[in-house]
Amino acid sequence: MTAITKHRLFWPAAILAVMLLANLIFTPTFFRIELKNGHLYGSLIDILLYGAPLILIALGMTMVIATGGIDLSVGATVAISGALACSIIADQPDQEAVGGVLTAVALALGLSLVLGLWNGLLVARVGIQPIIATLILMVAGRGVAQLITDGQIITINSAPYELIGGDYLFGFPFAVLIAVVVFTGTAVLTRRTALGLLLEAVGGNAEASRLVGIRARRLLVLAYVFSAFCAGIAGLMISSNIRAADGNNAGLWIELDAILAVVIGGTSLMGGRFSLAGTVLGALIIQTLSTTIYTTGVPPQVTLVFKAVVVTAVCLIQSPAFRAKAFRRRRPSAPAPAEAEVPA
Amino acid sequence: ACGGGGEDTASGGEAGSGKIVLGFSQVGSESGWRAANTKSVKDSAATAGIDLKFSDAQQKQENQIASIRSYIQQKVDVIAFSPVVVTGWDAVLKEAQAAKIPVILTDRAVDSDASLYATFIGSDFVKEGEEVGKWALEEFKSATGPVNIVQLEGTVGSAPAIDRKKGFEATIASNPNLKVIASQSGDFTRAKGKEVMQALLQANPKIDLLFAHNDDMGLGAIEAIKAAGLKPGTDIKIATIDAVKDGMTALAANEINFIAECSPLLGEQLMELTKKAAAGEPLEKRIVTKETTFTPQQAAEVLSTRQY
Amino acid sequence: MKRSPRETGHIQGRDEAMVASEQEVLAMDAREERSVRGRGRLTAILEARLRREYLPVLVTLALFVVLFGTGSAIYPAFGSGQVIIDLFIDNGFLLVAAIGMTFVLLTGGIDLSVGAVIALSAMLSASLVEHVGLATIPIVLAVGATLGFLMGYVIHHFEIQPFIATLAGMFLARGLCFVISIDQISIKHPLFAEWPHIPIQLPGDMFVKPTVFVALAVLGLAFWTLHYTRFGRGIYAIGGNEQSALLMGLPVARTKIGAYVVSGTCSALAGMLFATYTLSGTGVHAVGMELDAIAAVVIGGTLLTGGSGYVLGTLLGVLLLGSIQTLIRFEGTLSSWWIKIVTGALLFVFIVLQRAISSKRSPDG
Amino acid sequence: MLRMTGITKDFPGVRALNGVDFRLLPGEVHALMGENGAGKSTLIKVLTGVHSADSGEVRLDGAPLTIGSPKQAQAAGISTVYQEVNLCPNLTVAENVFIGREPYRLGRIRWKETRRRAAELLARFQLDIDPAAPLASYSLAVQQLVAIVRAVDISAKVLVLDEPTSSLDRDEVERLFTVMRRLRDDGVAVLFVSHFLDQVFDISDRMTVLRNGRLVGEFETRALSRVELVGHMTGRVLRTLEELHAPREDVREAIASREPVLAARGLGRKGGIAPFDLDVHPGEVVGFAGLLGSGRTEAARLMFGADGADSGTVRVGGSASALRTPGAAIGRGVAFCPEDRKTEGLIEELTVGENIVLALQAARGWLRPLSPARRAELVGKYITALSISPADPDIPARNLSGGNQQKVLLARWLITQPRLLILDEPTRGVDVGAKAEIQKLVVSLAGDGMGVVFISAELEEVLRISHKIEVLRDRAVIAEIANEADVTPERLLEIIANGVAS
Ligand SMILES: Nc1ncnc2c1ncn2[C@@H]1O[C@H](COP(=O)(O)OP(=O)(O)OP(=O)(O)O)[C@@H](O)[C@H]1O
Ligand SMILES: Nc1ncnc2c1ncn2[C@@H]1O[C@H](COP(=O)(O)OP(=O)(O)OP(=O)(O)O)[C@@H](O)[C@H]1O
Ligand SMILES: [Mg+2]
Ligand SMILES: [Mg+2]
Repeated sequence: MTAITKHRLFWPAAILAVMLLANLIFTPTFFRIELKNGHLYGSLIDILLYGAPLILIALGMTMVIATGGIDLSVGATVAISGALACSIIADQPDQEAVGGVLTAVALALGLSLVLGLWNGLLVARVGIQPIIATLILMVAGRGVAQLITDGQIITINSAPYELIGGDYLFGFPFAVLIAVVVFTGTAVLTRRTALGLLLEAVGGNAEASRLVGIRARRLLVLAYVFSAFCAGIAGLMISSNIRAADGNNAGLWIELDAILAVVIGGTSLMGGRFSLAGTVLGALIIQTLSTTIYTTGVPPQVTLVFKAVVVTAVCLIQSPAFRAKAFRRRRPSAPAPAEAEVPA
Repeated sequence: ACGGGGEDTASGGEAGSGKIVLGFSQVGSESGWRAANTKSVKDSAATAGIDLKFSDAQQKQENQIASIRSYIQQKVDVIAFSPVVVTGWDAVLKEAQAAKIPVILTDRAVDSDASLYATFIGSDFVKEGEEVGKWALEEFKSATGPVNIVQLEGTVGSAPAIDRKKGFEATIASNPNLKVIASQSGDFTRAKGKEVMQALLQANPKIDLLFAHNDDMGLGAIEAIKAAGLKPGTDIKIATIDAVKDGMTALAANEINFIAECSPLLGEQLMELTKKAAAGEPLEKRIVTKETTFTPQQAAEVLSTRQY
Repeated sequence: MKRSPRETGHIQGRDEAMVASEQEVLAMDAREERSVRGRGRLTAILEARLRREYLPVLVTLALFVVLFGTGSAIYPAFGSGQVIIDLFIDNGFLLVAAIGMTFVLLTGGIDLSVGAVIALSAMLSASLVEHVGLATIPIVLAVGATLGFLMGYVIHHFEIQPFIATLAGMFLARGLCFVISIDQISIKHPLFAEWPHIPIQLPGDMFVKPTVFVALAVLGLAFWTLHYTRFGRGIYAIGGNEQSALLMGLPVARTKIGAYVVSGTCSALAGMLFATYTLSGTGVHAVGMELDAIAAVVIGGTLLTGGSGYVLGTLLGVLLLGSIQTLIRFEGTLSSWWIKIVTGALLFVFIVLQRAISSKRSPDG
Repeated sequence: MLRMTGITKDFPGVRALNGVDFRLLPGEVHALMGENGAGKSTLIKVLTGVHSADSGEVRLDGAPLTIGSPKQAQAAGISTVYQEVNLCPNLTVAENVFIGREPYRLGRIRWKETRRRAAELLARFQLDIDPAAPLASYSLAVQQLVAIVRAVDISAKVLVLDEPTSSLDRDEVERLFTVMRRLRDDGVAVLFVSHFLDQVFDISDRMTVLRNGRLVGEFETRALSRVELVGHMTGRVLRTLEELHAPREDVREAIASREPVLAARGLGRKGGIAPFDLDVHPGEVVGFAGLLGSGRTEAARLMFGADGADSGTVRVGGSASALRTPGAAIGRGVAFCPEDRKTEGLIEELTVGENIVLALQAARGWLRPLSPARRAELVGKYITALSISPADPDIPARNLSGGNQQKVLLARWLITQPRLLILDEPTRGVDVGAKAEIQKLVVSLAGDGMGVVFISAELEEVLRISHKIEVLRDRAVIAEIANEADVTPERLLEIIANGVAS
């Protein structure tokens, strides 16, 4: 028991489980998954589907946060990537052509990489504080997205493109498959190679890392590029899901949700140790929270208060300091040593 | 009050060159509707030979106030703006009045005293909500059982969202069968519209009517309804507001059943009013834009001629 | 320093040389010789310090001057004194909020709730002032302080990361706005609608408004607090190294929570200034203003890691951001998206310039 | 005066203190002794309220005392210098001395007064530093002195010094002792921790010995011999340290005739160290001797490329170039163990194992990770070789005691098998036994052909193992002397004072 509660993923997982169960009380059909029109359908699938872009962005954000940085520009990157892909597809004579869609996707992701490189160079080369370096792109990037779409919503009709974020492969949402692939890829990349260790070292103590010969700058740039890449994919997903690019609103404020997901997942904003699985759980918690708000009918005007309460509660439960204090209050007499370790 | 120095000589040819200078402060660029609105104003100004000074408040009232002040300082001939919020314009309007610059409100109203501005041209959000309400009453007048309505609201706290909700809910109150069973904000966006609708569909097995505060949310919701294996416009009736091109297309395809128009094309009317105001002619206090409502048949007819 | 360290060292050295062995005397002589040479080094250290510590602020000042010069060269009306005064009038609330943010950033924290608390305060002011009049001011300040306290408490005692705790605070404050009223409330009460708007004439056909003095008073107060009180020095100490501050016996809990209370109170005051400026209360006010505040503070030379920065830099940061806006407003032909792009580009130019100039000789260079 | 009884403190997985009794009398200097990880620092932290004890009682002047925070400890009259320098680097020296107690008048801090008083206090320690300069601009040793100045000035009843002398040279130590004696004579109880037996026997009146978190006993210093003390600390009988002797002349010559692993020519950095030449040959141990701030650290950092040099070249195995980055140096087989392990060495959050493999992994690049098995093997080997305790590679490095952290850093570099190892104060805070181990290790590494640069504030130590010694003063290398039999610490000091001439 002690071993389980001590696992770093225990609390995020427990919270997610509790939230899902709470939904069951309000919506008895919440856990039902059925086959409709040849694809899976149900609230849980929705959570995964709509959570997929957030998971992706949060994964990228995890890398950046591990280095002790932060990336505010992901929302803008989401908008730019979607806008570019859709505007290219919209200009094509045959929107259904797979080749054209692939070109659009490649160009959009390419541009995302450039944006990540830009952030990375500002942080690692010029030495600007990450929050400000990425704020530049956050402000200007949205302008760029609107420039691409001319402020309009670009609607497209392209089945191949729709697959990315809105359609199903073998009845399973393709977006979720992408998220799974990216998650696995990231996990392999960081944990099967030494990348994760080196990132954590840089985030934990930059000067010490420099003195052991880690080329921190490259890693920093890499982290920002990866973050932008994930945001780029998420941008494609979001636009594909509604078959339209909305340069104004796509990914608006998603950076805050992503950061929240990372932190709920147990990664510290100070950098250092990171947990990819925790991030995924964090993103699912946030998406479940949104879905809960919609399905249980929380009135729109108190939505934010509700969100504040839940976020606070989630963070408090996660905090060892809080649990230790709450625990001590309940049990004033000194507990046996073995039990005393539980809150730690 | 430019400290006597530099009477905006370089900042554009005003009275001297005979061209009228119009300072226009836009709310922002939050939607396609807004972009069409901006474009209309810019194009009409060019056609009408009016020198337009444009600023974008990025959704912030403080920016808009600062812009208007800056127009006053730059001594433009006429000021026009689409207020971000309804309230809080007295002070700056008084300043404009003191500087003898007529002010035209576009698109959205303010709650200041009518003597402070020259005229207000734009839609009436409450009326738009009422139009949809009236249509719903008509559409479901023969319904015997309860009619389950879900509403996709606009951004919480924004004027169109507040007013459209008010107008709609007040109108349908006359028929107790019509009941709003769920109302959530979709932030006026397609993505949110789809996501929220998907969740509402899970929670509410029987929905008869969807009222979305704008086309975009309605279009998103259509996707969600399709994903749930239902037929939009048939299994669930849909009514929206705006009448942008994508919305009209869906309406013509019978996926939406009713749209109340909210026209962004104020440009031409605005320029006429600007000229009059600059010439000192008296203006009507309230000019409602020419707006209408559309059914699928009407949509099919006008679709080819829609500009936005 | 009045006495030269050399003398002091000498006298004291003899005093304490009770157990002076021969080696010790030798070593001491060596030390004295070092102190003689040390003179040159000392001034060098001092100069280096001047440059390193105040440079970001000075660079921001220089950039501000350059920006203003360029502005007036392009648009003659831009260069007037009134435009500068307007910067203060139009950005007073941002200045006050950014000052509060400076306290928090100096401790190494962050406060994302600023914009929402501003909205909440404006909302509260709007709905209260008709009923309680002047008492609105203390009530709103107390609400801001309480929110700040709660966030600080959670951050310190439950070790919740500031980013997250204040993000929750942001949700809460903005949510409360809509709970108070979903509608927009307009303000007609003279406390907000008239008194703060009385223009005060200055020589040269210029005028200021009373709100400017409020903002400047807050600036002065903040400067005094940060540099002349134990609380203020504690804030720098915590930003330098919280663990050390604790071990040195500083009241870390009180100081850290205090920083958030200051920020909450400043946001509340900023909210009231905002209310006087916009004469309205609504939940959609001041969205994202925390980012403007953070940007202003950081451009003013404060490090987000804490412990280093000056509130005067914050003033310059606010003015710089404000003049970018003014410049764009004077330009007046940009489309909505170009405004964003140009804002971002100018931000980029200034941050990079500032960074490039002030870090000419950084150790990692 | 102060009595602690039955103190027990558990950390997850370790019982750091187990029923320890401790008493401190007024007017005595009391040494707290024990090997690395014995629990000295933990006992001090329990006393000052940083950690709360799981059980046990503290009484001050007979009255029970609950101390919840260092602040309360200070208020109760206990002032402390902790093992790792714990000051704020961003504040000025004067502020660090006075923060929390600044002179106030008319609601504002009197800065002039603060600086004046700080200058006075610093002068008492003959520290010629600018009280208005940020602390970060001074070396670790100076920072340690400032921490002491602060604690001494606060001191009311009890002064606690946890390894205050670890990076001080003997001059500074003597000055500190003078102050300690004076305080003792004024009736202050002084608690002192050090791994330097000479110092302990010099200053302390009584001592308490801990081993593995348990109390071994309390002893009168006069009645105890060194061998006995070490026996109590380690539980074993001491093997003499004197096994190591200054290397013989023929050996030195043989070594000097080899191709140097590192040859620095005119290497220097403005404001850091004047240009100097240095050859390090394979198998040679080069000692750096000098007083505080003489530039030893600066010189070492230039040889490693940790700072960019303004002038000169370094030739490491082949081509001559200025080393621009640590990476370049590591690539050529140079390793550097910095003196400030907390900020420049350890990554506290990572585990012991991860810290140990970090340099090797960085050199291999991220694409070639060590296999888990290989990693476990290497880590296990060095944990045993350096007797790092607890011997668990998976606990965060921050949980190790100071001395053990130092060993982790050593392991990190040894694992890369460098050709040249630069050690800046590697024996800082390391206990007698381990210190001897490290010295032996250095000698044996050199025996295997590694070049070593060895920096230590302890001249005896430098003399014991170096082949040649660079003497530094005022940020310049003033002499290079061969370590012949007649070179004594006294002679080194003389050279530092007068140059080689005499
Ligand atoms: N915060 C902590 N968490 C877990 N274990 C700790 C912590 N601090 C100390 N320990 C453990 O407690 C034991 C005692 O450590 P302590 O620092 O008191 O040793 P010490 O006697 O001061 O040694 P040194 O001479 O090396 O400084 C060690 O085993 C150490 O690993
Ligand atoms: N007693 C002192 N007075 C003034 N400055 C000092 C003194 N001691 C050290 N410094 C400063 O500390 C800085 C670091 O010097 P450096 O680290 O090279 O010294 P070091 O020889 O390694 O000595 P140590 O490591 O023992 O402190 C230098 O910038 C020097 O100015
Ligand atoms: Mg210790
Ligand atoms: Mg040194």
